[in-house]
Amino acid sequence: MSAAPSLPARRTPPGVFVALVLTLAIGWLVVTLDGGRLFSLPTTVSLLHVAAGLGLVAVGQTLVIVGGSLDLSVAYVVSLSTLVAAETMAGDDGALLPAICLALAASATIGLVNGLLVTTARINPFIATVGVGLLLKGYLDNGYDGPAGKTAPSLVQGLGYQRVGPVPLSFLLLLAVAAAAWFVLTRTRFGHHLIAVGGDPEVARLSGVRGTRVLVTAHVLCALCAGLAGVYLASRLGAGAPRVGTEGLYDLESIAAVVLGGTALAGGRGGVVGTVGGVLLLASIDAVFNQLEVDVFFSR
Amino acid sequence: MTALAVSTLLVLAGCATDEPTTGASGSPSAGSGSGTGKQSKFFVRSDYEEQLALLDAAPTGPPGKPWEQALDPAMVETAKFRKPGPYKICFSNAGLNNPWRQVGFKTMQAEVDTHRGRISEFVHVDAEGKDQKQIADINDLLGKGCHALIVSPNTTATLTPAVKAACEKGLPVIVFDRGVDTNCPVTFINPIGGYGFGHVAAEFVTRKTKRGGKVLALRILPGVDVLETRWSAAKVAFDKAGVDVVGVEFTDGDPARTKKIVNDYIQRYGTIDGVWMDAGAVAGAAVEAFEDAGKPVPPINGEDQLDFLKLWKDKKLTAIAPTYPTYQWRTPIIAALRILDGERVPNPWKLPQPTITQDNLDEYVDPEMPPLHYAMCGCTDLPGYPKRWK
Amino acid sequence: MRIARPRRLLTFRSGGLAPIVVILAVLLVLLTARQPDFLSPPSLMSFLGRSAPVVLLAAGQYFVIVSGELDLSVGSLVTAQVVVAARLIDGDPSAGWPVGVLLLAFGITVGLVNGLVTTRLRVPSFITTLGMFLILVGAVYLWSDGAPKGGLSEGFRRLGRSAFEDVPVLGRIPYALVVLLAAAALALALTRSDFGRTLVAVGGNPRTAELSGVRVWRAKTMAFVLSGLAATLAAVLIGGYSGVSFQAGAGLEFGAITAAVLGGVALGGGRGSVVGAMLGALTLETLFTLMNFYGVSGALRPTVQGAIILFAVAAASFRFPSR
Amino acid sequence: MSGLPPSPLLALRGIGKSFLGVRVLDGVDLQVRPGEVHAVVGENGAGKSTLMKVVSGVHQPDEGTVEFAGAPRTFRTPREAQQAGIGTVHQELTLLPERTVAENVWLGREPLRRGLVDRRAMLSHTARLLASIGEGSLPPGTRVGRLGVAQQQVVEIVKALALDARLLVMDEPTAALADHEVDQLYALVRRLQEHGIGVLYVSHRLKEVFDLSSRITVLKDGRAVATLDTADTGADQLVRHMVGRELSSYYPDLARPQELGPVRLTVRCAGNRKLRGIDLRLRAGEVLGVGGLQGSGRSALARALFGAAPFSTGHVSVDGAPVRLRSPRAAMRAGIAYVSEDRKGEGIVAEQSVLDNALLAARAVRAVHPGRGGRGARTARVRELLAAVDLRAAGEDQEIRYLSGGNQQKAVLARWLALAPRILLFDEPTRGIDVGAKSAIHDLVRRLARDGAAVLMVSSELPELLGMSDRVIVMRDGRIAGELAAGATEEDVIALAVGTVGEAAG
Repeated sequence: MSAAPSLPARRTPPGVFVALVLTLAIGWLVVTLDGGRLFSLPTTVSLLHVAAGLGLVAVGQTLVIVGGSLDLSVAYVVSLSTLVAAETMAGDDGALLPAICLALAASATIGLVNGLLVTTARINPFIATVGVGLLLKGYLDNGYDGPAGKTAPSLVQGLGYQRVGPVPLSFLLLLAVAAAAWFVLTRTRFGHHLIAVGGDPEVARLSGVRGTRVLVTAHVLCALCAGLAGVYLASRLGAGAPRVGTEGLYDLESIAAVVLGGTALAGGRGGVVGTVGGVLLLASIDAVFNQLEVDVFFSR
Repeated sequence: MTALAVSTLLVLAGCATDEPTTGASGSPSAGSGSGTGKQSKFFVRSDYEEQLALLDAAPTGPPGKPWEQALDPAMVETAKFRKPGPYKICFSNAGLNNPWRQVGFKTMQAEVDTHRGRISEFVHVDAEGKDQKQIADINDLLGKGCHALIVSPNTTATLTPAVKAACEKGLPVIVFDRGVDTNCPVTFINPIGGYGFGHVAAEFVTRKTKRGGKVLALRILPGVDVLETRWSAAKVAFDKAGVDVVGVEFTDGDPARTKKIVNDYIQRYGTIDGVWMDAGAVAGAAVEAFEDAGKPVPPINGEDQLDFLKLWKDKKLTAIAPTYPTYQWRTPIIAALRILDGERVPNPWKLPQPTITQDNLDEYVDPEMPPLHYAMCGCTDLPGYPKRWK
Repeated sequence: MRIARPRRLLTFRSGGLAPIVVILAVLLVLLTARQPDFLSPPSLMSFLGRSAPVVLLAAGQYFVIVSGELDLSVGSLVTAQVVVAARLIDGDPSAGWPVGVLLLAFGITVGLVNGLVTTRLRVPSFITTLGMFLILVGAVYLWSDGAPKGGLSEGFRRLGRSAFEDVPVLGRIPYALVVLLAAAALALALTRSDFGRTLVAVGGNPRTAELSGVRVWRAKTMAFVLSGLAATLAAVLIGGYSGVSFQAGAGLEFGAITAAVLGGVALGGGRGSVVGAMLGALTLETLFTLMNFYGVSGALRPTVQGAIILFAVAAASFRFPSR
Repeated sequence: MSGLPPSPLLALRGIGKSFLGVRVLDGVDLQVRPGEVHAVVGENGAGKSTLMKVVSGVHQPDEGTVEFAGAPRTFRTPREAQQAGIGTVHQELTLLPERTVAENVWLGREPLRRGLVDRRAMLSHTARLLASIGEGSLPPGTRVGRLGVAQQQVVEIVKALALDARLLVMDEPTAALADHEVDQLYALVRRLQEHGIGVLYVSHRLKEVFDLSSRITVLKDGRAVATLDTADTGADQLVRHMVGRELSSYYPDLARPQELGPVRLTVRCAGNRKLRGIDLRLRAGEVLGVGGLQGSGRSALARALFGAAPFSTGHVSVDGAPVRLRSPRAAMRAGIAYVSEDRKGEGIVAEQSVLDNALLAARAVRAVHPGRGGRGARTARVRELLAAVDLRAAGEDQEIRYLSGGNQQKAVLARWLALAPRILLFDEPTRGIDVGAKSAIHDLVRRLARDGAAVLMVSSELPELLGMSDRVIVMRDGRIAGELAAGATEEDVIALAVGTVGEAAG
C-alpha cells in the first residue's frame, strides 16, 4: 500500500509552490499579452475569495485523506450549511452566533455519520460518502427551490466583503483554519495518530492507537470545515443556496487541491501547507482562465 | 429550514391527496377541483395584478421595434452619468448554458455591432451559471474601467450584495432578465414577466380544454423566479376556472424525463386533456409522448422555439406560444448608450411580451432557422442575420 | 466428484437472484394496486421500452463492478454521445449510419482509456473514471458552447422511439425493448463465456486469476470497453427516445451502480449476475414510477438511491480494492 | 534449569493454547532472567510464534500462567503487555515509512507538554535511547523510509525500548537483514543485555542462536522438549532435539529407476532478488522435494519457475528447449503448473463455484490455443478430472469456500490437470489439510509422476518431504545448500537447512 522505502519521497513537497509561482508567472504573461491584468486589485481579491471558499473545504478534506479516508459529501454539506445559517439568521444580526453554531452542528453531525459508516459499518469511504451525499442531495432538491433565508447584514459586510488591503477577511479565516489544522496535525496526539492510521491502520493498532475514534474525529472536523465554508458562502451570497456546493465542484476540487498539495490519496503522508498551495494553484489557474475568457470585442 | 422542507413536501404531496382515488376501473372521477397545491412563495399579488394589467397596456416607443418600446414607463434622470464616448461597456452574464441565453447573447452582440462607432470595447464575462463566479466576475469588472455595467443575474437573492457593491462604485448599472433586491441599478429591463406568460398559457389551456378535462402542468425547475411566477399565475387562473389539474411535475428540462412523466400520466388517467408548460424547452418531448402513446395531442402551450413552432404547424396542434422574448438582450445596450448620453430612461423598463397564436404563427415559422432558435429574437434586422444565429 | 445434494434453482445465498426478484414482485404488486392496468400489455411494453437504456447501463456496469472496479463515466459518456450525434447528424438522415459507427468507436475508445489507465497505470478506477467524467463534461461543454446544437434525424431516433405496431396480444413492441432483449441475451451469453467466468474470477481473487494464466489487465479493460459500448447503445436509445439534451445522461452512473448493487452485484467484485443487475435497474425504475404514482416528489430519487447504496453495501460484508 | 541465581523476569508455567481444536501449545514452561538472551528454536509449526504472541498479549493462553517481574499477569491486548514492560519486535517491520524515527518510536504514547505533543522531548528522548544502545549516529528526525532495513530494525527495537521495556520479544529479527547488518544487531542485543534487559529470541538460524543466547528452549509440536545451556550444547545435539519423531504415516512407494524418464526441466545459474546460483535438473516421473527454512528461498524457487516472480538471470529449458518464464502464462505455455502454498489468497476464487474454479486455467489460456476442443468437451473433461481427484462437494455449482481445505486443493489440482501439464510445482500441497485428504493428495502427486510428469514439491513438513521425494534439495539463504538422495534423515535436512554442515553444496 505504501511506497517502498527506497522510493525517494519528499517531506513537504515544494512542488506545488513551484507550480504556483510558474502558473502565476506564465499566467501574468499570457494575460498581459491578451491585454488584461492579472494582478489588479479586483482580480487579486477575487482570487483570494475563490481560494477562501475552496480552501476551507480542502483543509478539512486534507484531514480525512491523510487518515486514509475521503469525503465526497462535502459539496452538499457546504450547501446545507449555507441554508441552515441563512435561514436561522433570517437577516437578523442578533441571530448570528446561534445560526453559525447551528450550521456547524448540522455539518458536524453529517461528519459523524460519515465517520461511523466508514469505521463502524466498514463501508468503503468513497461509497459511504457518496451515499450520504446522495441522501443530502435528495433532501436539498426536495426541500429547497432556490436560495432561501437571508444572511445577517453584519456577516455579509464582515466575512463576505470586508478586506484588509487586498486580503479579504475570509482569506484570513482560511489562513487561521489552515494554521489550526496544521497545528492539530503536527502538534497533537490526535494528529500523529491520524497520520499513523492513514499510513497503516494495523501498525497504528499494534502501537495502541484507537483508529476508529481518530478517523471519526477526522470526518467530523472535515465536515466542520465544509460547514464553515458554507457559512462563508452564505455571507458572500447573502442567502442560503441549495446548489452552491455542487456548482462549485467543492467535492472534486477539494480533493484535487489536497492531491496537488502532495498528500497521498492512500493516506499517511501530506499536510495542510501543501493543500493551501494546491488551493492557491487552482484559484490562480481559475483566475488566469477567467481573465482569458473575458471576451473583449473590438478592443483597440 | 425544516418548516420550509415540510411545507414544500406538502406542496408536492398536495398533488397526491387531492388526486381522485383510483377505483377498480382505474378511471378517476372527474372534476373534483384543482390539484395545483399551495401558492408559490414567490407569488406577489400586486406584481401579478400589475403584469396582468400590462398585458393589455399599449406600449410607447417606435412601432415595430418592441425592444425599444416600454409599457407604462416612469422615466428616471441619468444626467449624472453623462460622459463623452466612445464607451467601454461591460456585461456580467449569468451563463450561456441554454439555447435561450445563446440566442439572446448573439442578439446582444449584433446590437453592439450596430453601435461600432460609439462602443469602443464590449467586455463579456460568463459566470457559467455559478453565483460565486458571477460575484467574483462583477468584482473583477469593477477594476476594468467600464463606463457602464450590464448584469444579467444568475439568481436574485444571491447577486444582490454584489450588484449593490457595483452601484456604490458610481458607474451606471443596468440589470435585465432577472432582477435584484435593490433599487440601486439605473434601470431594470425585462418583458412583462412570468405572470403574464403563465396567465396567457393557462387561459388558453383552460379555454380549449373541455369542461372537467384533466390538465397536466409541467415545470422545469423549482426556485427559478422567472419560472415560479409563470406557474403561480397559471395556478391562480386554473383555480379560478376550477380546472382539474391532475399533476404538477418537474422535468428538469430533460426531454426523457418529460416523456416518462407524460407517459405515466397518460397511463394513469387514460387521457390528458390539456398540458400547461412553464417553458417551451421540453414541449416537443411532451407532444412526442402523446404521439408515441397513440393519443391525440391535447391543447398545449410552448414557447417561441422553432422546433415547437414547426411541430405546431406540421401537426396542426391546438397550441399557443407565449414568449419571453430574446429581443430583450438588445435593450440593455440601447439603455446603456442612452444613460451615458444623459438621456432619461424608463425604470423599470417593461418590454412588451407578444404571444404567438394560430393567427400569426406563419410570421414566425422559418424552416431555415435551427430548431433551438427563438423566433421572437427581434434580430431579423440586425447585421449578420441569419448566419450569426445558425 | 460426488454430488451429495440436488442443486437449487433460486438460493438465498448472497449474490443470488431471489432477493431482487422478491423486491421487484412486491413493488409490482404495490404498483398494480395503485394502477391496475400497469401490467396491461401496452403500458408494460412502453414501461419496458423506456427503461431499456438504464437496464443496458446496469448490464455494462455489471461487467466493470464484477471485475472489482467502478465506472463513473457512463453518464457523461451518454450525454457526450447524444450531443455529438446531434451536432454531427444535424437533421441529415443520411448521416445516421456513419455517425452510429463513430459513436461506437468513441464508446470503445473511452472504455479502452478507462481500462488501460486503471490497469496499466494502476490508477484506482474511481479516480480514472471520475477524471473521464470531468473530461467528457468539460469537453462537451466547450465543444457545444454550453448548449446542444443541431438535431437528430428521424431515422436515427427511430430505434429509441418507434415500435413494431399491431403485434398480437402485446400491441406495440418498442424497438428499444427488442434492442434490450438482444443486448441482454448477448450479455448473458458473455457472462457464461470463458471471458465472463474469468472476469468474475478476476474480481473475486485477482492473484489466483493471474496465477492461473488470466491476463487480469486485459479482462478488466474489456469490462470497461463493454461498459462504454453499453453507454453508447443507451445513448442511441435515449437520444432516440427524447432527442438531444444536455441532461441526457445526468446521474445515470449512480443509477446504474445503484441498480447493480440492488441486484446483488457486490461492489469490490467477484459476485453477482448480469441478470441481477438488469433486474435491479428494472426494480429501480419501477420504484421511481411507484413513487410518482404515490405522489412522492421526484426530487427524492437521489435519497432513495443513496439509501439503497448504503444499505446494500453495509449489508453485504463489503470488500473493496484498497489501493 | 535449577538454582537460578536471580529471580526470573518472565516465567511461563504450563501454557496451553488451542486453535479450532488443534493443540498448538501444550504445557510450555519457560523462564527468562534479567539480562539473559533466551533463544526459542523449533521446526515450522512447532508453536514458536504462538508462544511469542502469548507473551506479547496478542493471544491469551487457554491454560497456565504468565508471571512477569514476580507477579502473575494477564495481558488482554498488546497495549497491556507494553504497559507492563514487554516490548515486541515483530517479524515484519511495523513502522510507518513516511514518519520520522522519533514519531514512529513514540507512536501511540507521544510525550505531552501542556496538552500538546512535545516534539523536542520526543526527539531528545529518542536520541538518548539511540545513544544508549550505541546507535547515536542515527538522527531521530529522519524519515524511516530513508533508512536501510537494519536501521529500521534498530528503530523497531528502540520503539520497544521506549516503553521502558524490561523484556524484549524478538521474532526472527534477522529475517530481513544482510550479513553485515546482522553483526550490528548482535552488538545491539549484547548492549541490551548489559542494561539488564531480558530478551526472548526466536530464530531459525542456529548460528545466531549459538552466538547470542545463554540458554535455548526447543519447542516441538507445541511442547517445550528441552531447555539447554548454550555453552554446554552442540549443534548436533540441538538438531536431535528439534527432530526425532516416529515416521508413522503411510506414503506411496517412490519411483522405481525404470520409471524415471528423460530430463524435463533444466535450470542453470539462475537467480533473482531472492535466489542465487540455482542449478537443478528435474526428470520425468520424479518427485523432487525442496526443503529449507522459512525464507530460505524454497517458495521463491517454485514461484520463479512458474514466472510469478521470475528469474532475472540464468537459463531454463524444458524438454531441451530453452524457455523464458517471464509470466505465469509463459510458464503455462511451457507446460508448467503451480499449486500455491497460499490456497485462500492465490489458489481459489472463494465465491466462485467448484466448476468455475476448476475451469479457470483452461478458460484463461483458451485464448492462446483457440479451437482446441469445444467448450462442451472441455467441461466434460474437467468433470472427469473432478471425479478422478475424488472431490466431494454438494454439487459442482457449490461455492468453493464452503468446501474443506482438502477438497479445495483437489479442485485446484483438477484445474491444472485440465491443461495436462508436464511439470508440476507444488508449494506446501497439504498445508492445512486433514489427514485423510492429505494421503489422497500424496497418492495423486505420486500417480502424476508415475504418469510421466515431473514434480517439484516444496514442503516444510519433514516427514512429508522425506516420505514423498525421490530426491531432496535443501535451500538456505537463496541457494541450494545441498542435495540428499532418498533415504535421508530429518537430521540431514535440518543440518543443511540451518547450516551446521559446511557449505557442502552451496
